[in-house]
Order: sequence, then C-alpha cells, then structure tokens
Amino acid sequence: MTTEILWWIFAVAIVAVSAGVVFARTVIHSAIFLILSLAGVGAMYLFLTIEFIALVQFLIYGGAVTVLILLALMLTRMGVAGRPEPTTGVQAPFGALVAAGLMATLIGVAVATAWPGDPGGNAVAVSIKTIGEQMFQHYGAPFMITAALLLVAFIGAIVIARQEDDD
Amino acid sequence: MDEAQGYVLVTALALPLLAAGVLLFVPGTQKMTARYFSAVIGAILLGLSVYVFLAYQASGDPLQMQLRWPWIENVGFLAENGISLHLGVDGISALLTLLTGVVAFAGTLIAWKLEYRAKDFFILFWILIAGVYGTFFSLDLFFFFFFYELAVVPLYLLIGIWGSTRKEYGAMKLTLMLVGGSVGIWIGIFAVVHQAGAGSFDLPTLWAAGQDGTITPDMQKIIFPFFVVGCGVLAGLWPLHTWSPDGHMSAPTSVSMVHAGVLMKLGAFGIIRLGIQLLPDGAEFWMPALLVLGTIGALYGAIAALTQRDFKLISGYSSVSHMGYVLIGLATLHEVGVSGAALQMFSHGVMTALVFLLIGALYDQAHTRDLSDFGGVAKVMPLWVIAYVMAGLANVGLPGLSGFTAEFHIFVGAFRTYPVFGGLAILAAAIAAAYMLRMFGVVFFGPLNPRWKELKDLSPLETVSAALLILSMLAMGLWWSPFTDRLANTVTSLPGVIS
Amino acid sequence: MVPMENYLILSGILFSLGVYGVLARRNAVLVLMSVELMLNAVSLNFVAFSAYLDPDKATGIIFAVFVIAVAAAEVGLALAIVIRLFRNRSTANVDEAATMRW
Amino acid sequence: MAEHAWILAAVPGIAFIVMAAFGRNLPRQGDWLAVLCATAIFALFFAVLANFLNLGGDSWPIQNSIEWTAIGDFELNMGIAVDPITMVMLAVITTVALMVNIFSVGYMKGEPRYWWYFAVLQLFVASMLMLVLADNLLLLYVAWELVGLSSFLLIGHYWERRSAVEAAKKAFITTRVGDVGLLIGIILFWEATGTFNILEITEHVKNGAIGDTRLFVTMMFILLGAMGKSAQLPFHVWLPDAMEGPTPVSALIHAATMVVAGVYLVARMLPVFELAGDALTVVMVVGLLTALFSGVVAFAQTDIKKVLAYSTVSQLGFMFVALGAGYASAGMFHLFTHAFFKALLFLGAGAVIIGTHHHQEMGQLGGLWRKMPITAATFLIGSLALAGLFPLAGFWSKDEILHAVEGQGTWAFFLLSIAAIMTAFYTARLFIRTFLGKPRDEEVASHTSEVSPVMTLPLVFLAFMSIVAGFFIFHDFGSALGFPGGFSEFVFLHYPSAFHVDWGLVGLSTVLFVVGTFGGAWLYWNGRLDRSTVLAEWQPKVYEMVQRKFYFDDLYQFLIDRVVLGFSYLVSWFDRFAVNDTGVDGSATMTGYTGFVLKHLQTGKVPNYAMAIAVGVVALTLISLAVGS
Repeated sequence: MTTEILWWIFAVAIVAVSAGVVFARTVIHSAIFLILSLAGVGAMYLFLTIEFIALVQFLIYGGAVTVLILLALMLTRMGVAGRPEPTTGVQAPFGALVAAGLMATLIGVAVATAWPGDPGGNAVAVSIKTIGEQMFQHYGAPFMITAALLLVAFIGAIVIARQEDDD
Repeated sequence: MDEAQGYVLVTALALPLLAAGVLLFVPGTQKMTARYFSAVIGAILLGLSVYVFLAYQASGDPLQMQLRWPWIENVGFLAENGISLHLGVDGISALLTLLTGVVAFAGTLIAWKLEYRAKDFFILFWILIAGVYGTFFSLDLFFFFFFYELAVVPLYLLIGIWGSTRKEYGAMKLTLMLVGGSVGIWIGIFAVVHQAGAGSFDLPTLWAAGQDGTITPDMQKIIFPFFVVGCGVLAGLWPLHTWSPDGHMSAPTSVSMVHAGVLMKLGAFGIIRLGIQLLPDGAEFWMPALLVLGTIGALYGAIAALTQRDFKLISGYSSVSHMGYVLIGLATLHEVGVSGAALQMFSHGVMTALVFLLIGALYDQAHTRDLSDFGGVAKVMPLWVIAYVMAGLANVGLPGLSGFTAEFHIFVGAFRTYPVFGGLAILAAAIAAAYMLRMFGVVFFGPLNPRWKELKDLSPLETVSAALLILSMLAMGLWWSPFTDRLANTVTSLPGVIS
Repeated sequence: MVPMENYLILSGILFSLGVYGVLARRNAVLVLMSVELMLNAVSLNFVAFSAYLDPDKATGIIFAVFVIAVAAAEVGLALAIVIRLFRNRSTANVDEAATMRW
Repeated sequence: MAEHAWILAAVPGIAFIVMAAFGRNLPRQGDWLAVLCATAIFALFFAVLANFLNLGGDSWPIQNSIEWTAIGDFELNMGIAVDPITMVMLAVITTVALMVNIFSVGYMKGEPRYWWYFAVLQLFVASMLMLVLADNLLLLYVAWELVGLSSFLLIGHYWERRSAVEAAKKAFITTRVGDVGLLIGIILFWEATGTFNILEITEHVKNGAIGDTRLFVTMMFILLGAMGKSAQLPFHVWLPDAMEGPTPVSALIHAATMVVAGVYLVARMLPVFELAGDALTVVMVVGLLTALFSGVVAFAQTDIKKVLAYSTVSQLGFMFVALGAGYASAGMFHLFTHAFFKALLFLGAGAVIIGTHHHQEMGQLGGLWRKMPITAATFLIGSLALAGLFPLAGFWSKDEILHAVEGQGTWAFFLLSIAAIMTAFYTARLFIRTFLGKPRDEEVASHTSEVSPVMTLPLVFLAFMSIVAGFFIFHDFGSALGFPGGFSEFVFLHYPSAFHVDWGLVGLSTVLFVVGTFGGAWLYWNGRLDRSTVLAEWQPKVYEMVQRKFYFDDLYQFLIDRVVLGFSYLVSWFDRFAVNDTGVDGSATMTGYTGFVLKHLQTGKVPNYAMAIAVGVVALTLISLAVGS
C-alpha cells in the first residue's frame, strides 16, 4: 500500500516535470526539469525492482547526458537578451494535436490489450545475475558492436564539433 | 546436334559482350585497334548469323537449336526451370538473327570513321548488339526482358554523346518512352507468370499455359494491352511513334542503322512472342484495334513524309509507315500476313539501315540534311545515288527488291481478313512512291548546285557496307523461298493464326 | 501492487510529451531533450514488460541497456551537430536550418 | 523451244546486268552488246514462233512453271504461258526493240551515260518480255512494275534537266496509282480463287467462283491498272510529258510496247471481262473518250513528239474500244500494226531531231523534204498508215475496229469515225508542217542534213512493216507464212473467224481518211496558218482550252499542291504539335510541373518532417488497429 501511494506520487511528479521540460520557457529550466524527469524514471525502475537499470539510468542519464546537455546549452547561448523570440514553432498547435492523439492511442492500446502472462500481479525481481548472463552470453556480439558504435560516435562528435583552423 | 547448335547461339550472344569487355582494356588512344577488333567481331557475328539462318531447318519442330542452362529454380515461388538461360530460335527469330548480323556488321564498318571516343562507342555498341541477339534467342521470359532492356539502355548514351541535332532531347525522349513502355511489359510479365501458376519464366511453359486456358481469356484480354503498348512503343506504334523522327534525327549514323534496322523490330518481335504466342485469346480480341492503329500509322507516316524537308525526318516517318505494315501483317493473324510481317521486319531493317548509312555519308560532308539545299548530286556521287535509289525503290515496294516480297504477303493476308484495310495499306505504298520520288527529284537530279561540287562519293568501307545491305534486299526480293520456307512452319504453328 | 498498465500509461504520457516537444519547440537542444524523454518512455516500457511478462530472459532489460547506450551516442553526436550549427549560423533554432531542400 | 520462251527474257536480263556492271569499260561503251542482244532475241523469237506453230493449236497455250514459294495453304507458282496473244506481243517487242537498239546507236551518239542508256534499254526489254510471257498475274505485276521502273529511268535519262526529272516522276507516280488498283485486283482474284494463274482464274470465274458485283469491282481494279499503263483518260497526263526521254525510248516504250501493256492485260483477261457485267462497256467508254479527247488535243500541239504522244493515246483508245466491243483480235491487230507505224513515226521524229540538231517545234521546221528525203519518205508512209490509207497497215486494223464496233450501236461507231477523221487530220497537219512547205527558220534549215544509215535503216525496215503488217489479216497471207490463217484466225477469243473484205466499210474508211487528210491539208498546205488560226481567233477560250489539254494537268497540279500536300502539311503539323508537343512533350511537362508543385512540400525544416513522421505513425497505428479488430 505504501508502495502504491509512493508510486502514484512519483508518477504524478514525473509527468509534471516532463511537462515542465517541454513547456518551460527557458532552456535551462527545461534542462533541470529533464534531470528530474530522468531521475524519476530511474525511480520507476526501482519500483520495478530492477536496480541494475536504475543504476545505469542514474549514472548515464543523470550524470553524463545531463552534463553534456548543460555544456551544449552554455555553448549555444543566444547572447543578446531581450530579443523576444517565440520558444515554439508555428506548427506547435498541430504538434499538440498530434501528441494528444498519440497519447490517446497509446493509453487506449495499453488498457485495451489483453496482455499475456500476469500483468496484474507484482513485478518479479530480475536478478542481476540473469541480466549479466544474458548480456554476455546471449547478446555478446551486439554488446561489443554497441561498444564500437559508441567509440565511433564519440570520435565523430569530436570531428564535427572541433574548432577548425579556418573558422 | 540441336544442343551443339545451341552453343552457336551462346557464342553469338557472348561474343559481343566479350568484345565490350575486352575493349574496356584497350587504351582510348588506340582507335585503330578498337576498329579492327570490332570489325573482326562484326564479321564473326555475321558469319554466325548466316549460319543460324541457313542451319535452321524449314521442316520439323519450329523451335530449334535449344539450349537450357538453369539459373534459379526451386526457390521461393519458382519451381523447376524457374529462371533459366533458355536459348533457341524459330523461323522468325532466325530471320531476324540474320538481319542483326548484317546490320551490325554494316554498322561496325560505318562507325569506322568515328573519331570522338571511338572505343567507348564500340563498347556501348556491342552491349546493344548483345541485347538484340539475346532478345531474339531467349525462350525465357526473364531473360527476354533482361536483354530487351539491355538493348534499349545503351541507346541513351549512344545518342546523347555521339548524336547531332537536339541530341539530348532526342535521346531523352526516346529513352523515356521506351522505358515507359518497358514498365507495361514488366507488369504484364508478372501478371502472366502469376496467372500461369507454373512458377516458371520458361516461355514454352507459359505459351502452353496461355493456349490451354490456364491464363483465362478474360485475364489475357487485360494483360495483352500492357505487352502491346510496351512493345509497340519500340515498334513505332501510332501514336507512340514520335520518338522515331526525333530519335533518328539526332542519332549518329551507325546507331540509326542499328536502331531503325534492328531495334524497332524487337518491338514487333515482342508482340509476336508476348502477344500472339503467349496470349492467343487476348490477341484475337485486340488485333482489330492493332490493325486500325497499324493502318493509321502506315498512312500517317507516308502522308507526313510527303512534305518533310529533312532526310532523316523522311526516313523517320517512312519507318513509322513501314512498321505500320508490320503491325497490319501481325494483326491479320493470317499465315501469309504474319509471314509478311516477319519479312517486312527484315526488309525494312536492311532498307532503312542502308538509307541511314547513305544519309550519314552525305551529312558528314555537307553538314546539312535539308532537301532543298541539294540538287544534281548524282553528278558527283553516282554510287551514292544508285544505292539510295535502290533503297528508295525497296521502300516503294518495287518487285525484285525485298520490300515487295514483304508487302505483297502483308497485302494478301490483309485482303483475306480485312480487305478494306488491305486496300488502304496498298494506298500507303503508292504515297510512298510519291515521297520517295519527290526526294529523288529534288536531291539527286536536276542541275548540280555548285556548292556541292566537292562532295565525295562513298568510301570503300561505306561501299562494302552498302553492297552487303543491297545484296540482302536483292536476295529477298528475287528468291523468296529460302525466307518463306523458314517462316512457314513457325507461322502456321502460332496459336490463333488462320490459313 | 501496481499493475503493468500503469507503467504503460505513464510511458505513453511521457512519450507523447516528448513528441510534442520535438514537434513544437524551436531550440535544437530542447528538441534533443524531448527525444531523450521519448527514449526514456520506451526504455520504461521495455523494462516493465520484461519485469511483468518475461522475467526469466530479461530481454527487455537488455534492450533498455542498449537503448541507453545508443541514446548516449546519439546525444553526443547530436550535440556536436548543434554546436556546429550554432557556430555556423549563430542560431540553435531548428526551423532556421532549412538548406536541406530544393 | 516454246516452253523455254523465258530465255527470251533471260538474255536481255543478263545483258542488263553485264552492261550495268561493266558497260562503261567495254569498247564503245557496249552498244554492240545491246544490238547483239536485240538481234539474238529477234532470232530466238523466230525459233520460238516456229516451234509454237509446229506444236499446233491443240497444245496452246504452252505452259511451264515451277513452285516459287509456299506458306501453309498459300502456294505460288511462277512460270510462262505462250499463246497467240503472247506471240503477237513477242513479235512486236523483239522487232521494235531491235530497230530501236540499232537506231539508238546513231541517235544517242555522244550523249551522256551512253552505256547506262543501253543497259536500261535491255532491262526494259527483259521486263517487257517477262510481262507478256507470265502465266500468272503476280509475275505480270512484277514485270509491270519493272517496265515502269525502266520507263522512269529512261524518261529521266537527261536528269540534269529539271523538266525530265519532273516528267519521270509524273510517269512513275501516275502509273503507280493505276498499279495500286491492279495489285488490289490481283489480290482480290487470289482471294476468290486461291490462285494467281491467269488460265486457272478464268476457269474459276467461268465456274462462278466470284459473285457478280464482286467480279465487276475486281475487274474495275484490274482496268485501273491497264488504264494507268496505257495512258487512258484520266491517267493520260504522264505520256505526253514522257516525251522528255530520248526519242528512241519514246518509240519503244511509249508507243510500241509498254503503253500497250494495258491493252495486252485487258485482252488477256477478256474472257473474265466478258463475264463481269458491264465491265466491257466501261472499257469501251474509256477508250472512246480517250480516243476523242486526245485526238482533239493533238490539234493544238506544236511539238512533233507531243503530237505523236497524243496520237498514241488516241490510238490506245481505239484498241480499248475494240476490246470493249469484245474483239480481242481487232484490238491486238491494231496493237500489232500500230507498233510498227508509230515506232516508225517516233524514230522518224528522232531522225528529224538529230538532223536539225535538236529542234522539234513545228514552228521552226518545215520543208525538210528536200534535206532529209529518206526520213521524209518513211515518215510519210508511217503517217499514211496511221491516217489509214488503203492498203497500208493502219487501214486494215482500223477497219477491223470499226467492224467490231459496228455491232455495238451507232453512237460508238459514229464517235469512233470522228476519232478516225481526227487521226487523219492531225497526221496530215504534222507531216505538212514538218516536211512540206518552206523552211520557217533558215538558221535551222541551214544546219539540217540527212541522218546516218544506222538510223535510216530501221526507218526503212519499219516503213516496210507498216506497209505489209496489215496483210496478216488475210487468210492466204497468214497460211503462206505457216500460221493457221489470217490474224483473226490466229488470235481469237472464242472461235476463229476468217477475214472478209467488207467493201462498204472499206469505202467508209477511205472517206474518213480523205476527209481528215484533206481537211488537214486544206488548213496547213504550203505552210500557211491563216486558215488554221481562225479557230483560235474565233473562240480564243476554246482554243486555249484545247491547247492546255482541257486543264487536266492544271487540275492535277492543283489537287496535288493544294489537297494532297496540304493534307500532308496538316498531318505533319498534327504530328508535331498535337502528338509530339502536346501528347509526348506535354506529358513530360506535366510531370515536371507536378514535381514543381510537390517540391514545396520539401521545406527543409526538420520539425515539418518530424511532424509528418508523427502523423504517419498515428495514422498507421489507427489503421492497423481498425483493420486488426
């Protein structure tokens, strides 16, 4: 019971901060809301009793990604204040419409579908051992390829973002 | 024996491709090497073609020299013999093989004087020729289409790079129209293979399916227009002919020769292979429409040619007219008429190749093709004029030359089935006399325009080439039976063809 | 006793918010953040499925790990592009980068 | 020998190939080869004739054929059939060909393309012989076209002259229009009877293989071909223009042989014509109209060759009238005699042209009698034969025709008599204006001299034939030469009939001759023109109409320029603008325009694309849900 109340509190909070991300007028606020949102999702993983993923979420998103985003924000600050610019594009209303439609669809599907297994019961704890075995035995090759991908992506990022001599 | 002869077909098919491959490694500066090499290849191909034609037996199974190399089978929807390189000739394709050999060799000799990127020209030229041979030999629907396209695609480059007057326009229009037609064929091919349900692209299998009703008559009526419009574009079917005057006007000489001489026949050949043989019920249903279009084309081309001022436009329209005859002959579905159509394909092939050769020989020196610029050319270019007169008379249907042999059969067939259209077709032949003689009068005869005093007569290579073509015209015009005998068995075995 | 549908609905709401952000906002960094929201929603979905329906194989969890890894790579690259864009055009607005057209 | 009569055609055929290939390099450019060839076929003809007569009437026609081609049920044989009609034609062709070949050696001396001229002459002879020997309509058509081609080449021999080129073109195209009809007729026959063989067709038709209307239509098509070749109204326009060719060619092709091919064809098909309802009446009407029309036009011509040309057209009309009356023998007999005296007249005209150094306008001639006695004498014989003086060749044959027409009602007889008067009239005018009186142009006269023996010899021979050819009509004359009897006992349609002199008709013919001749002489005697210009002054419009040949050429020119070419321009325009620019280029433009419109969807803005993706996702999800449930 306590868990449920806690869950609901977290759920509402996550929705609220996520809405903050997309609706906030300043980008910095959005970024802060994003950190909170990511942390909230990490909490959700804890509710699902999968601590490994929660940990990963906190480390990578809460740490690395948000730092990156904040850095990017600092590097792309629109210098001149007082230049009143709309934060949303012209197609914002349509975007809202589409997003609302999508939400309705997703929720509808989630509710209406008869899921196999035991969706009504408690989440089953997945041991980190199982995850480890699966990842390194069954998904060994994709794992390594992902590693390579990350390497390539970061090299690429460096190349793209590097200050060139002539500009 | 049959199998061994099949290897002749493989050779004729592989040789031009091989030649193109070898030429890739010849340095572009070695023009003479490319020329001699191509001439030798052309001569060998001519020999092989003559062999195929002569070795074809007038009696017995119409399909001869068969050879089958399976490629993909028992995979997916494909059953046994799904797609195989199945080669063979019947009477019609044997005749057209001979035509290809003659025209290709003549074209090679004419391309001799090409200076600009000669090697590249020959590479594309041989690919085109390989496509033509492949189409005539293929007894597999997949390869039939493959080679058909292989023959069409190099045209764009050949005209676009080596052409003259408005070459980009002509090349683009021609290619787009032909490729547009191919789309129709492609759709038809899938419809037919699906309907036949044999999981095979093998043409004899599909023919059997078309004839025993596995492909239902209703379905045949639906599919048939796809094939006929697709092939009809290449055959100059009215009103899809307009690439012909422009394409011919811009194409370089030897390409015009091969194009008008051989490629246009691929279209008509496709109508036989895919239309009459594959969809007999559809053919029976649609042939009157084709007849009307053919007759319109025959008259229309002839009438339009009356007032043209450009040599090549006259020949372009006259090609429309003559291919109209071919369609009339096919549309009769009468054994004599269809034979006539096949004969006309050969006749028009050599005749029009000769005409384009001669136009090229003149244009190279005079740099104009306007009729009214000329006059009295017979004084300075007697050989040229004699050759042109021969071609023109064949065009007009003068007995003793191939045109009469062909047109006579078409008329006979047409009169047996649709007399009124037969009469109109003969009328078109009379108009042909008018436009040919008009051109003769204006260009060849009359007082010599002093501007052309310096014109040179045909070069030895051109003379050899022209002589070869004239010989072919005379052979068919004077001695009919070697040609008709080979056609008779094939034509009578076509489904739906009456006697 | 939180039923699985709750997670799915939550994930759906997050995803839709992310979509709105991508479609509506002009700032490129913000668009990226919205994408992160969407990715998170998807990961949450996977993990929920895995925990409720398939705990033995943990396929969804593994997938979530991959999603996070790829997201990290994506953020790195995308931000590099944003910085590049800003440097070249002095703007980080996505609707002003419109050279990719006829 | 008779069954190998094809050799007759083969010899000049081979000669043509040899001369066309090597003629230029042969000594004397190969004219000796041509004469040799002509002599050979002349001699061979007699061999054939002797054999033919030996074999006797029961074995006629002598046939010999081989299978040519076959497709399924469609079989085609090629071969020869020799019967009396063929023999008459062979006689005419070989004789005139020999004379013309000899004459040409003199006439064409020093002309350009001497060797080519002789080569084509051999081609013509070969095809003409093939035409008359053919046992089937297809081979006949082949030869028919080939003689047309040779005629085209020979008319256009002086192709540096624009007028010659035009004339050649006109001849070819005009006859070609008729040939279209002929080919249609031939195929219609095949369609009904399944054969091209003339004898078999006749048999089939007799057995009722073709319905009445259909047979009539078929025969009209055949007749169209005959009218084209034989220059009958309204296809006559090409023949006078064909005089642009060298004069010996006019003698051989446009007087004696090729132009009578139409007559030959009708005679050959006469059994079928008889069965075809009113077809023979049509033949007769065409012949009558032509005979009268060209007789009138010949009055106003001033070029001697043109007069002869219209005279030829007129005489061909006579032959058609005879055939229309159903008398093959009369028509063929006139063909036979006409060949000799008309060839003589043309060659005589050729001699005049050479003798006066290329003058052929009557206005510049006159008084040639003294300068060119042999030519004048032979020309006189020819003229009298043409006009129908008793007992020259023309008299007997014209007499036969009048005799034939007698049974056809008075109107035909009356009109034909008028035509006969006109013949005598313009012949008298021609001879008087050319040879009698004083020279009108001293300059021309001073250069005039008699031509060489190589040219006069043929004239003399033909003059001799013009005198005696008519006697073939007599039973005794024919029998003496080994024939079954007179001409009409040799050449006949249903049964032989011996000729009997009908003195009443002879008297009438003579009257016609006298009226015509003296009419002409009264008007033109002694070079005076005052009487003859009366008509021109009295009714200038009528005179102009006659002189302009009743505006036929103008009418055709108008039709060709305005109607045919106009239609052609229309079609070309339609092809350019409607089919090409609108249909083909138009569809390309449409594609381009559609692309131009649709490219605006491509904004380049990422949010728009993202929007499209999102909308697509939602839509697809909803669709798949809807379909799934």
